[in-house]
Amino acid sequence: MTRNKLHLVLLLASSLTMLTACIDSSLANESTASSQNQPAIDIITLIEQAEQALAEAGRLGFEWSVTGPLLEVAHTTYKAGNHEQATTLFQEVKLQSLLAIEQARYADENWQMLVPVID
Amino acid sequence: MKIKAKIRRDMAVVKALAKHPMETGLRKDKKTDKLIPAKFIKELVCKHGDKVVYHADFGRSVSKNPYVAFSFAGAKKGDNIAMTWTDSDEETLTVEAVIK
Amino acid sequence: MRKNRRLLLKSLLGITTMATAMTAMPRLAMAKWSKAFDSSSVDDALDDLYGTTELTTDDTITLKIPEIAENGAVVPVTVKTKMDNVTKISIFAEKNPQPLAASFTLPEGTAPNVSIRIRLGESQIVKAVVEADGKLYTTEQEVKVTIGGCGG
Amino acid sequence: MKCLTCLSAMLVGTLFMSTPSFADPQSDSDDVRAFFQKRFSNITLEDYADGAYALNENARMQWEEIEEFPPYEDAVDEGMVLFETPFANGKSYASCFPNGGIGIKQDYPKYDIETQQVITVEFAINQCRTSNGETALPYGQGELAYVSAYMASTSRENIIKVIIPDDDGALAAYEAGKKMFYERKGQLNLACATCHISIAGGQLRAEITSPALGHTTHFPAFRFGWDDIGTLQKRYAGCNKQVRAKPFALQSEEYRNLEYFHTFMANGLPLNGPGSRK
Repeated sequence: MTRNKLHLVLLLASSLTMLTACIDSSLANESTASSQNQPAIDIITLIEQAEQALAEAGRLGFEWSVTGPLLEVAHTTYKAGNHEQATTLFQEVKLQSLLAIEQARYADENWQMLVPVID
Repeated sequence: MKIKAKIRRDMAVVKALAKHPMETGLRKDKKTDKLIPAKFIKELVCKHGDKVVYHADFGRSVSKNPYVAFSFAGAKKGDNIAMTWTDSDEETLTVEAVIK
Repeated sequence: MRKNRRLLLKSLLGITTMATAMTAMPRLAMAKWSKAFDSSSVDDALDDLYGTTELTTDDTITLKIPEIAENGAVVPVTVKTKMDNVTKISIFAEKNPQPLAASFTLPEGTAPNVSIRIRLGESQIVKAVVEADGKLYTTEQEVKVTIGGCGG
Repeated sequence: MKCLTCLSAMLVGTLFMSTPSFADPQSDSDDVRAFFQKRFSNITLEDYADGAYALNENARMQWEEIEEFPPYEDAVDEGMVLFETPFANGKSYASCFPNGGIGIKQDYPKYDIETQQVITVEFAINQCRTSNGETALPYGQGELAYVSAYMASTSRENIIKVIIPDDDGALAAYEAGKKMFYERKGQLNLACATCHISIAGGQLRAEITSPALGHTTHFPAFRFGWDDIGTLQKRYAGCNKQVRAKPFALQSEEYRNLEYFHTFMANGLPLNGPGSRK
């Protein structure tokens, strides 16, 4: 089990390192801000942002399979009154969706990198 | 159960694929988390006329939808063979085939 | 392979016309299913099946089984031998909960050449035992069972 | 581990592949072939119809053993019965296809200029049903997959001959499918091409990744993992999930375009479906 977890962390870390480099600075600032416990945006706005981002990722055809289920968990947690944990979860949904959107943008510009070329 | 039998070099070559879950009794139902009761073929017999030409006993390590192949002498094209399995619930099925 | 497949296609199309009669028949009164199939060790199973655990290694027996199993749930095995007077062939998977997988009783006229597909829960030694002229001969092979990536 | 392997493969991949200019389908296909020919010089074009089994003798041996008495025969038989059973209006599947639906799979997917879309065999099966007053069937497995499997079985050994007509829509559909094939997506950030071109023949845990060339020859396929026969697009959805990307609906425009590109690549290969896969 721990191996699985480690695996997951590695995967997450790798997707993050691959993608965060490309994410524009405003986004980066925002995530730094929230991690430093500065006044967080209220949860209603966060939910809206998370859902909008997810919908956009879906529209682009780049939604991750794990994000939808995570959103459900976030809502359940929120309804159960556990707002702190729900906030973390909604943030994760938002982050994953923004990464997916970035992936779509990156793919649009760079998909031909994987096309084999014969010299 | 599907049977294919044909004569090759004086021998009747028989191949059969039985449809059976071959539950070991050790597998859990993913939804209920309860063990699925054992149900597996214990015995598979092939008769050519009255003669038993093949008798296999199976344990729980035989794959789902068991496949067997064997060959026997003394049969000719057009002969009938009958294969019968019996499982751990004493259910039984006999299927006949013509040797081609 | 392609030729095989053409043959296969023919048999595919012909198969529904193949006479298959399905009848429920009373259980055949044959040799009793051995409690060896319930034994949790190879030795116990051998003892239950043959009344002895004494085996002579004989590498002329062909045990055709993959060294690396594509799919542990469906591992093709063939056991054949050129020995005369073979009466029984059995197959053991050492590390399965009940090692005895199958035991074939071969009347006179049936070739000592049997195939079956078995399950292997993990990498292990698979053993074939041939009974000929009342004596037991064996050969074995290690089979690696891999846990799938994405294909499985 | 898998992730590390993939990562390094991606890095290597980026090093030896440069950005090509826009190309026409035929030269795309030539390039893919040349690439594979260079990587697997001892494999003939026809061998690619056998997928990963062309690359590994041990796996191939087991596959051939399974094909001795393949697990999909029941499905094909059932497919034949379904295929021949008339609809409520008295017509049957045969009335919807050229040559009565027999031996025609090598021509699919087709591009329909009139409706400006790609028509796969499965899509056509449901079109046939609905135009004859029957309900559409699920696209992944079950009856539709059996009918498709039967149709595939009557087309075995036929040489794939997918045509891209001289039409902007057709070329656009092909290009869209091609783009999807090469786009990285999902949480694992992998493209179809990562596993099935860049590192094809390499190992992902216990798997040998199969070359993209020849993928489409043996579908619908019986996969032991599915325990049933299933369609190519069911596999697409599975692949998407495996890289943790949300799959598209089966027979969506996206997947039909992908199948168009994917099958065009296999032109000239013999059909050998249905096949069994682990």
